Amino acid sequence: MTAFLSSINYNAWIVPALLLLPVFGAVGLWAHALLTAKAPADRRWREVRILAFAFFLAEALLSLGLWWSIDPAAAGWQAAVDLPWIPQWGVRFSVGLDGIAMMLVLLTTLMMPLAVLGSWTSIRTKPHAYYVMLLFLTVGMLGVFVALDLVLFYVMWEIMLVPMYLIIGVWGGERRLYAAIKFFIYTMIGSLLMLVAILYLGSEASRVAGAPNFSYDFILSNVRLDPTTTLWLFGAFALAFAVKVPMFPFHTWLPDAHVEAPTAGSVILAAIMLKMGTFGFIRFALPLFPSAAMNPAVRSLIIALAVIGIVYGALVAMVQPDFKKLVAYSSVSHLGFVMLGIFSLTVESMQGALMVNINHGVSTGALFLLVGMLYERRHTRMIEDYGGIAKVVPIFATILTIVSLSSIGVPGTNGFIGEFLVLVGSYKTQPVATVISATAVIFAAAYLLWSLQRIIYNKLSKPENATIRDLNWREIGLLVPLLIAIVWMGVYPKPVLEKTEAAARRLVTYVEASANRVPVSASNTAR
Amino acid sequence: MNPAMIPEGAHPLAATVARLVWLLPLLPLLGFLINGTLAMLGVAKIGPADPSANGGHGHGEVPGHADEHAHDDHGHPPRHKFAKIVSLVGPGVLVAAFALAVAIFAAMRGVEMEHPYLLTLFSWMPVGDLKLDATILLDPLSMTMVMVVTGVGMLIHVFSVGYMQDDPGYPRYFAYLNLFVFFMLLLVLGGSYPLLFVGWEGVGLCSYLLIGFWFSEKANADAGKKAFIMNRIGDFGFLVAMLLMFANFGTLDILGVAEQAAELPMGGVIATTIALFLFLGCTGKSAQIPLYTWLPDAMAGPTPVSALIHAATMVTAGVYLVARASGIFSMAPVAQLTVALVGAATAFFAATIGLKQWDIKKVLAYSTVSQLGYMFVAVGVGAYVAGIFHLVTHAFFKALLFLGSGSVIYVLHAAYHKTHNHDDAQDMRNMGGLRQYMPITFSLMWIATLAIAGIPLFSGFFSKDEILTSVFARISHSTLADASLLGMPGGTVLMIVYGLAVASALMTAIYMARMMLYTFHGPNRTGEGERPHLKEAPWVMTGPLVVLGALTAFGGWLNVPALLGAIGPVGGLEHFLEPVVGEAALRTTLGVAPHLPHSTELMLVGAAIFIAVAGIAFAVWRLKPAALVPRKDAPESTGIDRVLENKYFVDEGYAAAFVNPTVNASRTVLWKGFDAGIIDGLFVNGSALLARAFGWMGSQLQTGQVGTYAWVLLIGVITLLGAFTFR
Amino acid sequence: MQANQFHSLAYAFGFYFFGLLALASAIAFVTRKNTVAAAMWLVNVMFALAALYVMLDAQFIAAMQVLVYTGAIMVVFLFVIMLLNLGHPSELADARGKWGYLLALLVGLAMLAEVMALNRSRTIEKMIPPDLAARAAEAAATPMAGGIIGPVAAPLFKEYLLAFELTSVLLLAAIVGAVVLGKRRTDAR
Amino acid sequence: MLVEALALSALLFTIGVVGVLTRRNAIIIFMCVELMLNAVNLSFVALSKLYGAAGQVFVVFTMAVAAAEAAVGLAIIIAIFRHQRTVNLQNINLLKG
Repeated sequence: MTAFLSSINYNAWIVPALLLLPVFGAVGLWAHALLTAKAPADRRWREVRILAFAFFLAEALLSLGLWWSIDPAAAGWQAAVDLPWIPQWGVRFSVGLDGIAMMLVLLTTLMMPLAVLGSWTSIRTKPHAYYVMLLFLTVGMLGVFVALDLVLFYVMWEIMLVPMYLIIGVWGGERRLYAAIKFFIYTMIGSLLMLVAILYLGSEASRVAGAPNFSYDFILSNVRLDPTTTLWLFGAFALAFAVKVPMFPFHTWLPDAHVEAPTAGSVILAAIMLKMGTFGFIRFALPLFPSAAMNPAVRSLIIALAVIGIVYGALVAMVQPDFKKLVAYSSVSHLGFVMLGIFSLTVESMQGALMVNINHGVSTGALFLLVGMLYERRHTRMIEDYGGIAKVVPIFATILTIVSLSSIGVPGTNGFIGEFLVLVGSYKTQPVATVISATAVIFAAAYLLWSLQRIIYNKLSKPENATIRDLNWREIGLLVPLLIAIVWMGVYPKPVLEKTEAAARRLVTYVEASANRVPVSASNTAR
Repeated sequence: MNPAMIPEGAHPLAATVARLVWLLPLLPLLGFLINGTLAMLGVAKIGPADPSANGGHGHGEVPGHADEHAHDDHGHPPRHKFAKIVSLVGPGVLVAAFALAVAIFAAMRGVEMEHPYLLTLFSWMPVGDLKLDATILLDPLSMTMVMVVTGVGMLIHVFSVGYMQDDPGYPRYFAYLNLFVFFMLLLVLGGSYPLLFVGWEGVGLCSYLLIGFWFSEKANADAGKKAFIMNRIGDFGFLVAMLLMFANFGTLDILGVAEQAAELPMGGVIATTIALFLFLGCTGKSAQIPLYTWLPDAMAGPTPVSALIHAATMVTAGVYLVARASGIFSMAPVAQLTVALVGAATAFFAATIGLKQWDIKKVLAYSTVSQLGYMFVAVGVGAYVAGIFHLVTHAFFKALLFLGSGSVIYVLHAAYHKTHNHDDAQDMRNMGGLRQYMPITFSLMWIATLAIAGIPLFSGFFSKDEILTSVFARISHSTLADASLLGMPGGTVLMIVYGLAVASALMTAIYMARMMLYTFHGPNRTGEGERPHLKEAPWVMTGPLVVLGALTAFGGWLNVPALLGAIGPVGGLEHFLEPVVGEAALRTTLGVAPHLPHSTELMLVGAAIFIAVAGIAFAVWRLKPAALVPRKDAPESTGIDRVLENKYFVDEGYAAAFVNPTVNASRTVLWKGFDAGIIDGLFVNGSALLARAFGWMGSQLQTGQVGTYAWVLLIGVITLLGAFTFR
Repeated sequence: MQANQFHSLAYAFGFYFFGLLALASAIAFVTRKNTVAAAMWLVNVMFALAALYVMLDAQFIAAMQVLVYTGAIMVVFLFVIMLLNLGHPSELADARGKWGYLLALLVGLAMLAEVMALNRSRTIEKMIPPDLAARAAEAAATPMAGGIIGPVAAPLFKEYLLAFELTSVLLLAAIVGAVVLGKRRTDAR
Repeated sequence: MLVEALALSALLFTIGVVGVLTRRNAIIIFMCVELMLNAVNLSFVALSKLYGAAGQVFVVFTMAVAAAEAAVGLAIIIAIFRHQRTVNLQNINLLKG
């Protein structure tokens, strides 16, 4: 496989190809919309979804080669491409991957077709626009993971905002406008500060280089800032990422956005977009400002917020009457684990954080898909409207149970591996926070099993639930890959862990080494 | 002990059938996959391509398979269409596993087992300093457990074929049961704590699924959920213990940890903390105070499940864990005292509740809690062999008791079914005089009762006596006696433990005799209509009972005490387990084998026998089965009876103290108050409101009157000019 | 600035005469109720200003003032006033109350005061080149090259050519806009 | 004469402002605006003696703009009058959204 990929020079063109294919897809869909303008709406809808799915599938298949072509242990960026973009400002189209980014790229490209399949029948209004939005969203998300130029990164970061805003605002539920605007403004406030920080970094870099420069690598190795500035810049970056993660107390956009978004929107939000926040911390906030991130006060603050998020998210999830909201709050809890893992800064916890990242994408994505399927049948997300449906929809109930167990973190599923590694690693540096976080294993079981019981167990008390139809082949087919991932990563996580090991280790050693370069007293007086 | 020192394959077992040990857990897993597939095939009805097109709007039509489970069903339900294959596969994999286990056991008897046999299957979690492999650890301790799990498991699987035959969820049941055995084997064979934890949580999961097997009843689903969450509280402890181990030892392999633990200071903080957190895990899994309340509720599951999971195997995992981690526990006398004290307290407390239960399975459940307490007393005082010994004999007699009660319930249920009666088939007040209808079950259950009560020569006598003797022996001259718990000298604690253990032995004899009297003796209290239908359960169910009866009667010969050396080989199990727990046990007793004078030992044995006999005699003397009335005619009990019948209101107390405040605080304070109120209401929507307020103020200036605009413009001009002028 | 290089009595008289005339006409203009009368007073202001332009050596602008403002713009105003027949009493009572007047007067005075103060303040001083007096003298002494129009035309068609051409576009747009706006819609109602 | 010209310019401008503020007749207000433009023109011309002919060029542009403004503005007034039968600005609040 590796030989074949290098024979077609795969690494040289894959990243631009992945970014361009969705754009071509969008053009293709637009052409379809123009060509079939007179056709009956039903036919157009049936055709466009197949067309869109084909593009997403092609994207996924295309990206699969990364698994073999990327050498996770190599020091430099893999599959890197560097082209001039806006030479006057020194902005370059500079992209590349390491093990961490590769896993997230694969997560994105592989989740997207499933998300499309998940909304196969539910999106009937303006289908062309919907799929075009999904395609653009893909570009933005992939762009964030591959960007190695700060301006390119920012552009991609904002690009993905608009399609998601429209997906929620146009195809969402009853309070979609409220949710969409909340999502947009929340994210925007954070990212504007980040823009300021990026511009500052760029100007510093330009001063050092003598020419405009926004290159990540250049800034990383050449720009040296005084502690106060570092703190401010870190704060600006951290706020943008913290909103996206979302960390407590910046999380309240998430339940609304999740609840109102259509199924595919929720899936993408949970599975991929939340990962941008944590990825941002890993790729930018930590390595660029190690002294600020490792400043005892800052670090304790973030760890504290992560721990609060873990416990708080779980407790609030427990009392949600709306299943989608429950899953949304559970995301707050899970992402808290990721943040704890990242800021504990040990190889184990970092690896665990990356694992939780992917696991959360898989299992929460699957949960949202399942909720969407149930919603399509009964048009309610309220837990109390169900009960006892395991007898009516046994396949659904089985899959929901397995996915919930994964989300709870039962050993044998992927959820356990991630949480366990985070806890094991974090305990070395943050024992108290880790022990508090570990209580989430109790709360997670409480909220998911309780809701599981109220949805699929108990007596079948509502007659309208007796006629729900079980999953069809399409739905089973789209869930099976997720189930395989859940079990595979739970039983044999080594291949995944290997991909990110080197990058995680590099990050940890780099941050530790650089944080110590600035004496602690200096960073203390900076406060 | 160092695993690194023994190259793989160099172990004498590597050349034997033991290298197939990985097949042991795999066989039940295979059974699970087959049965699970059949279960899905049996119920699955693939939905229409467009889910929203139809369904969800119709009313009234209830699909056939949504009927209530067989136990509430009136027409005789047809056998499941895959029943034959399932009956073959489900118990079949267990028979195969048991056969393999016997073969490995035989191989193990043939070699010197100084070192455990490690078989690394694949690299599991290689992360940073953490090098976790999926390793199977085969040593006498895990072998003993494997024999119990596969052996008793096999018998219960066979029993289940009869017990569950009419259930519509038949394949699902066997799928869960097989999965349980898989995880249980993983638990006992896991070579590292995380792998053990996988099994540990996996059995909890299967327990959850099986307790809630008839999930259409809310009570059953509740019980399953409660079991899982209670277990998770314990698992939290286990998890923290693992974190501590990794942080302090840098490894999570069982052998590596044991090796490192041996170098810790005696009674140090690290060992004590790890041991206490591990024990928190045990209190969850093995239903000890304060996490025991799930086990009685777990009786909501099918009775064979209660026998297998909630009596013979899973709940004893905590005892196994303490024995497995004996290296750590023996370094922490304070933790050991805690274990022993909690065990004794649980034994006593559960026994008092058991005295007044009317549900036959609840009596057995509290008896199980009580007996588990005994085992913890044993492993707590460092008598690991005694604990494991009691674990084994308890697996025999408690499985027998549960399966026997299962037979009774099955027969009674079938009778009620025929007469369309809806009385409780588990309430002893509805039984009575079953001796004449079910003579085999009757006699076998008496054997088990005598065993659990501690009548000599039955298995329970040996193990229980060994526990009591061990506790007594350690009151002086042991690390425990030198330590102190909460300011109380260890010797005193051990005396309290001994006293509680003896008292619970007395109560055990009483409540077991009470159960037998009410169930099998006296007049028959089933209705006239049901009486003709009462008969012995089919042989597929009675057969396993007979085997268990034999084991119960003669299981004591596994480890005959030196005192009774005349009747058989002395200390078989002791010698077998010596390589695993011997070192740790000796550490507790300060390097010398505990030894009591012959006379003292004889006195202790005599006292134990006296207590057992006295208990049974007291029950026979005081309890009058003839005076009982069926449940529906029974008066409300009062006073201490009521407290005991309601289990000291512990469940209600927990609900009021922990569950409800957490849920209510989460809802009102955290969600509605903080999340929706402060963050979202005040900050998020508040800032939006502020912006809108400013916007509204601005909009009020937009009168549309050009004149006003001119005024405003001019004021602006004057202000600007003024700013320039007076700068 | 006290040193006035180019004064003669007649010049000064003319300057003050036309200045006061412009002022008086302007006051009369804003106080007339009758629209036509107001327009005529405004025409008067413009003529007076044209005269001032001549005295300030901007003869070309003065001509333009008369031609464009007085001749074209004000005529259009008058034309519209008459077209709309804005003579009748309800339209005449258009001024605000006396508080409005007072306030407007105050605002006006305040602005005037500010402008005057600004003239004397350091801000303006900084803007005035230090060699202002010398330059003024020099400007007075050097005869204008290219006659009267030359100095205006040269920058207009060199530096400001683009702006000048754009003005034509603006005017075209204004014409089109005026036609569209003024056209009576045939399809409406 | 420069100071006098600038003072006159300021006075005329102020009169124009006061007119805009006090009158309600759209045409009069419009004419007040023209007066203000003229006042500014006067400043330009006066200062062009100091700074060169660019000031006069600017006056030419101002006139062009004023012409365009008058054309469009008056057209608007006519359109409004057709619709509302008044040019009293107090009765017109089309700007209010």
